[in-house]
Amino acid sequence: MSNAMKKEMATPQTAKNILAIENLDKSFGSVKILKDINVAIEPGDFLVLVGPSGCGKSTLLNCIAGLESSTNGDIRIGGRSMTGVSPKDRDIAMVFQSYALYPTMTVGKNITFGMKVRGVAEQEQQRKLDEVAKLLQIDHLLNRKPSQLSGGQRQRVAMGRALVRDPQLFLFDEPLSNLDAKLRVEMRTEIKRLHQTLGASIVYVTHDQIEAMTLATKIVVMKDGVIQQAGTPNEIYNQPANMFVADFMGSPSMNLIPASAEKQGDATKISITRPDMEDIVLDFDREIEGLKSGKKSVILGLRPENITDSTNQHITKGQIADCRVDVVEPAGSDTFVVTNLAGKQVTARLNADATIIAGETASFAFDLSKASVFEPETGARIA
Amino acid sequence: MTDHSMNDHQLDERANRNRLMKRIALRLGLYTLLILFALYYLMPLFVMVVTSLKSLDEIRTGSLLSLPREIDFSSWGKAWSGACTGIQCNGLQPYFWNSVLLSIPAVAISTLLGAINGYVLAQWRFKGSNILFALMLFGCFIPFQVVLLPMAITLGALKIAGTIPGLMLVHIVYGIGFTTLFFRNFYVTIPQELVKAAKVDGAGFFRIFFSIFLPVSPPIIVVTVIWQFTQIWNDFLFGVSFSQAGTQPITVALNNIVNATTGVKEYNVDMAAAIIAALPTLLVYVVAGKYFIRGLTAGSVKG
Amino acid sequence: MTDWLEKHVPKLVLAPSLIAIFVFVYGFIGWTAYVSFTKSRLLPKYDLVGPIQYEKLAASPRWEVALTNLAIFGILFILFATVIGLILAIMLDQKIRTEGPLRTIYLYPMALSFIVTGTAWKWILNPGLGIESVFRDMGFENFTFDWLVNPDLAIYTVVIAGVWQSSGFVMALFLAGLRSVDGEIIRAAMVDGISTPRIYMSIIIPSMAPIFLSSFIVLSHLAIKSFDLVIALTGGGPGYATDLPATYMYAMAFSRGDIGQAASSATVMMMIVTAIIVPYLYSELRPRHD
Amino acid sequence: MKNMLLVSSAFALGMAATTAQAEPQAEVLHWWTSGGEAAAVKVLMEEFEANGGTWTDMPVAGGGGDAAMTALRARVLSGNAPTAVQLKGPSIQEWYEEGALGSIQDVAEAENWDELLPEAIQYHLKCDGEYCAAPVNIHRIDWIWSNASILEDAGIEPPKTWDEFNAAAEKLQGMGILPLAHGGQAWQDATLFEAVVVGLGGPEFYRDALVDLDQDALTSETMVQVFDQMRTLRGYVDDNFSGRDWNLATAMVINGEAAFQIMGDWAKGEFIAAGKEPGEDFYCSSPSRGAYLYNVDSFAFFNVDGDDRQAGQQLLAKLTMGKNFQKVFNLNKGSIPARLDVSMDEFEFCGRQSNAELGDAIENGSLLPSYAHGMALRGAQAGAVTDVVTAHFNSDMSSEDAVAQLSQAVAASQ
Repeated sequence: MSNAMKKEMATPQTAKNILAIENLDKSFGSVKILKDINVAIEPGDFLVLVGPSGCGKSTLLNCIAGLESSTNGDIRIGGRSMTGVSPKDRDIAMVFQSYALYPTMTVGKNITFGMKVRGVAEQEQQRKLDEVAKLLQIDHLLNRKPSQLSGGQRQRVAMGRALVRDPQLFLFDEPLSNLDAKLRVEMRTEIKRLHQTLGASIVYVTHDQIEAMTLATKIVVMKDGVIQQAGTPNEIYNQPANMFVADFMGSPSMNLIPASAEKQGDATKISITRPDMEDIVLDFDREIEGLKSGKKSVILGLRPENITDSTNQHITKGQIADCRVDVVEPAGSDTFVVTNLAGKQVTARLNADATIIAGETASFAFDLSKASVFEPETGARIA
Repeated sequence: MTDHSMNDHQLDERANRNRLMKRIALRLGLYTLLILFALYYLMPLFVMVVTSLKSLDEIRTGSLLSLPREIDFSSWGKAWSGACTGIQCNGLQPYFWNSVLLSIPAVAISTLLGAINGYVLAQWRFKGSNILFALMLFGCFIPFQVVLLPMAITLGALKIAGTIPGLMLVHIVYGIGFTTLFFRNFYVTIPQELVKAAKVDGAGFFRIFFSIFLPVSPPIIVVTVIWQFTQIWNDFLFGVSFSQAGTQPITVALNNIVNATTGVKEYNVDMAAAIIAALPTLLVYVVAGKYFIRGLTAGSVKG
Repeated sequence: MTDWLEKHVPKLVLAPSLIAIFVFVYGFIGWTAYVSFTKSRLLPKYDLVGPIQYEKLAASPRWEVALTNLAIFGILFILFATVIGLILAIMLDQKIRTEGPLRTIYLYPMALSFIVTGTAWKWILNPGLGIESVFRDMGFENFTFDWLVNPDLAIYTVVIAGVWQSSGFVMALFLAGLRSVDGEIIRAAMVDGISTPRIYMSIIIPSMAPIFLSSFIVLSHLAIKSFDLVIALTGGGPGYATDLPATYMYAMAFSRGDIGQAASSATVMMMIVTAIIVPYLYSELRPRHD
Repeated sequence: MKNMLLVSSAFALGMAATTAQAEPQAEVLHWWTSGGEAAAVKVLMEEFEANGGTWTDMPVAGGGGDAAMTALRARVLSGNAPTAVQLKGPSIQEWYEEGALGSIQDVAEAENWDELLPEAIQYHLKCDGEYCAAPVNIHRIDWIWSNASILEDAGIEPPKTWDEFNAAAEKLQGMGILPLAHGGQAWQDATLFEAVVVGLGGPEFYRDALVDLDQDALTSETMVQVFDQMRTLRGYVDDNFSGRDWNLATAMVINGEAAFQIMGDWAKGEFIAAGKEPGEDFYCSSPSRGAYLYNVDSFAFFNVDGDDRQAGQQLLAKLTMGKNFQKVFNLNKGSIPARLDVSMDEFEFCGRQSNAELGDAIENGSLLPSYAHGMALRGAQAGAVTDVVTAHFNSDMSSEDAVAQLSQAVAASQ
């Protein structure tokens, strides 16, 4: 019933959707790699599939590309069902983690190989090659072999190979993970710029949540072959659907503090027990699902930036509590402070000029307006 | 104090000199050992060459390991074009061409098949492909004497008994295991993404093989060709069993010269013939030996 | 149709080779196993008579010698070819100026068949003609090297010639392995002040485990197949002191006209091969996590 | 696909080959590949071609015909048997029993072979009463070759019994001369053995022991003595004999390094090639006391298709028994003609002696097939005997043990 409903809702959208994945399953023998995947994006969207290794994100990308076949379900690209359609006929282009440059061909040949296979006229090949080479600033490298290029240059060539295709959909499989930190940031910006100038539709796989946050217009977080949450970066960051998403996205990651919530009349209080100090009791101004009255164990999710220095002038709605400081980690623009609540390490993000000393007690401001509350058993978000 | 430092300095120098001496001694030992080994490896060849240059009288009377008193090349000419391999006394020459005719296509076909099998088994795996690979590999280890008789029956049934194509088929079949192993182990080191990229680019199975995989394969092709050529050129057992008059390979002719049973033995001709028969493989090793090691380095030794 | 074709191209491409292997390897093994239960003499016959060929085999002192020889020869041949191959590879890896020629010298025996080198080896090892007589002529009156003619030691001369032929190939494998060892590990160890022999013993050699395995397989298949080596060097003699299963099988099938007996010995040989190869194939091909 | 291509092209080739010719055709599998041998067979080829035939030579040397037998088996199994094959002794019957041989009785009757050949030898050539093979020669196996100058220096006559041989050998050893040149290969050990058996036991014992494999004979006291004599002979051989080719042993006698060699008459060729004169520079004598161990080479004719090839068989059979070929071949080969009416005038001393003693042996009924050269026993049985003989000769096994093993091995091989 619910599947049918979903389909009904999805169908009218397909005309507009550049990519629609419906009820996709994939298994190897008895092992299920992907379970009931439903994703749709519109033209110009930058979809990032993110999750830890083994979550099935690369398999999903391969299914989209037609490099692997799905067990059940349908993939549509540009409204056309891709069942039984081979990769070359899907009007896609793909960039790989290892770049997968053809080692014996020059850069130019690498880029034009696809056109040559498809029988594009020589002149047209040359024109597109020049265009792309200029765009990516690799025109001086065209006669080199891949082995004579640096990592960043290879990355550009790989993108060039995808760009000449001018496809409906670009697929990127962890394209930046073989680069060093500095290059990775540079190339990230480059990809973002390309996306903006070309207005291309992109599906991008990464395990790096920062890449996901910075690049995506839409993020799909996956774990064990199941979509945990799909949404805009903002939604994913601020309203994580469950504890997994909350923990996976953001750096440093969200503090997940065991606590208990209590309904006292109209007001809701959340208290954190501490063995050596008195409990912290905080007001919470939203409804918690399943808490009508009485007491309930919950997990309180608080991003480090929502725990700050109580002396911070910008605090408006913070509630103050004293905590012992375990570790102080100055990071230039901010200072991270680690303390201990309910037996868990909790990170707070303070101003760089905060004067705080490890081993002493300091007072912190807790901003619960952006807090999440999770059900401890299932990990699902309940507020 | 100064005395001390002087001593230290001298000690240092002595230590340095000692170290240097030790290094030189080590190096010397190393080269000596290497040369001793080289002598061990060269000894049979030396005996063969020396004997081939002696006259029959000298062989009968002198020591087999001594240098020839007079160098006599006549046995080489005789081995090539005059020694009796039966009623005909045309030397190895006609058989040499049989072997060439046999081994070049057989090496080429078995290498190509190995390449494409290896390509499938490394890059286009399917369910059960590993088991199939294992089954193919097992074929490398079958002792050839075991298959002689059933092979004879089969070749007869295929109507290619005694022909060069028949002999070629035998060599190809029993070469596939090794050639597939070489190529498969080489191709597994190539990232699978290459195939994916090419698929997305629109290339099919054969296009990917011919324009991407084959061009990266020279190192392993060298290894495979050397291996197969050596095997096929030197084969006697299949050659003697599955050839007939007119299709016999050079090893059979060499055997006829060397292993004559109840006639007068001409050892100088025997040895010259042996060296002539071995020349092509020797040449391959001398010329391509460098690439052989390089090819092995390039992946065939890795699991 | 074309889709189906496209999807199954890899299998179709593999098919001819597979069919060939199934017929020419497994079919023939099956044929041999079948014939081993018949009383075939000069030509194969197909009337089953039970395991009498195996009983005969078990009772034959010559077969017993052949099996013992295979064990002695196999172990020593594999051991020495590996050790010598490794030593040569390590020595050649010390930036030797004449590496090219030396390498070729060590490798060339692989290019020759024993039809070619058998006679030369026979002379070299023969006490009256070869090494022994040369040393005696040089004045070492008591120098003795008569293994070839001593029934208890003759099998060791087969080892010498076998090692001569194959150790170069093993050297090539190891040399290739040494060349692909990560130089950084070695530099790190050198910085740590570890001596060169120590680096080889505890870092480089262990890292070449897969090559040991490869060379073991190549050598064991050579050992089992060893045939022309024995025929050319000793002809199985003195007596039948250097018979190996392969020469036994050949003698039965082709000079004795006892194909049933030959088939039973071949079947036993195949079982030995299986016992060695299957564990290797299993370890080589089981799914690995990279 | 590829295999199909190979098959069809080969097929086409085969077709072309069979349809092109109509005259007599012969593909001959043999292992006479040395210079002298080749020259000898060449005579036959020339006669064959002079009679309009086409001779295709298929030589396979090695291991006393082992390699040729391997090739033959493969050829027969693949249904592609050669026209004529150098075969001998019981293996002719064995192949006949496998249904592989055809008959040449017509030729034999027309040429009157029954009159021309010794009866003992006819027996080998007939399959179920019809000729299926044609003989080319008679080799004598039990020859003692001796270096004339050594014997003269020592004052010894060429030995004619084993006792004489032992006495001579002792004397030579005393003088520091190696008595016996021998090559330690199984077939050479067996050659010694059969000469000892016939010399010590006589023709009857030889026939019982090595032709009929009679257990009483095999386990008799005489057989123990035979092995004792083998042990004695072992004492006359140098230390390096193992694996030595027969011709190197012959060279030792030629060069005066040893006094005697026991070997078939092909050894003569080596002496003559070294420029030695029979009866002057070297002697031939037999320890067999009137008996004669023979080895007859022959061509056996396999079942083949095609008129041209069958015609080839008829022609080849006829020419093989022809007087001229029998003479020329054997002059070259060192053996003597199989047919008895060939003039021996052109043969040298030892050949004439061989022929004379052959006549005597036929009369005495002491013409015996050589076991060591595959005339007396089938392969498996001969092999079983040889295994014991060579094991005994190359170890310190006692004669009694050897006899026990011999009887066991023979029983197991039947």
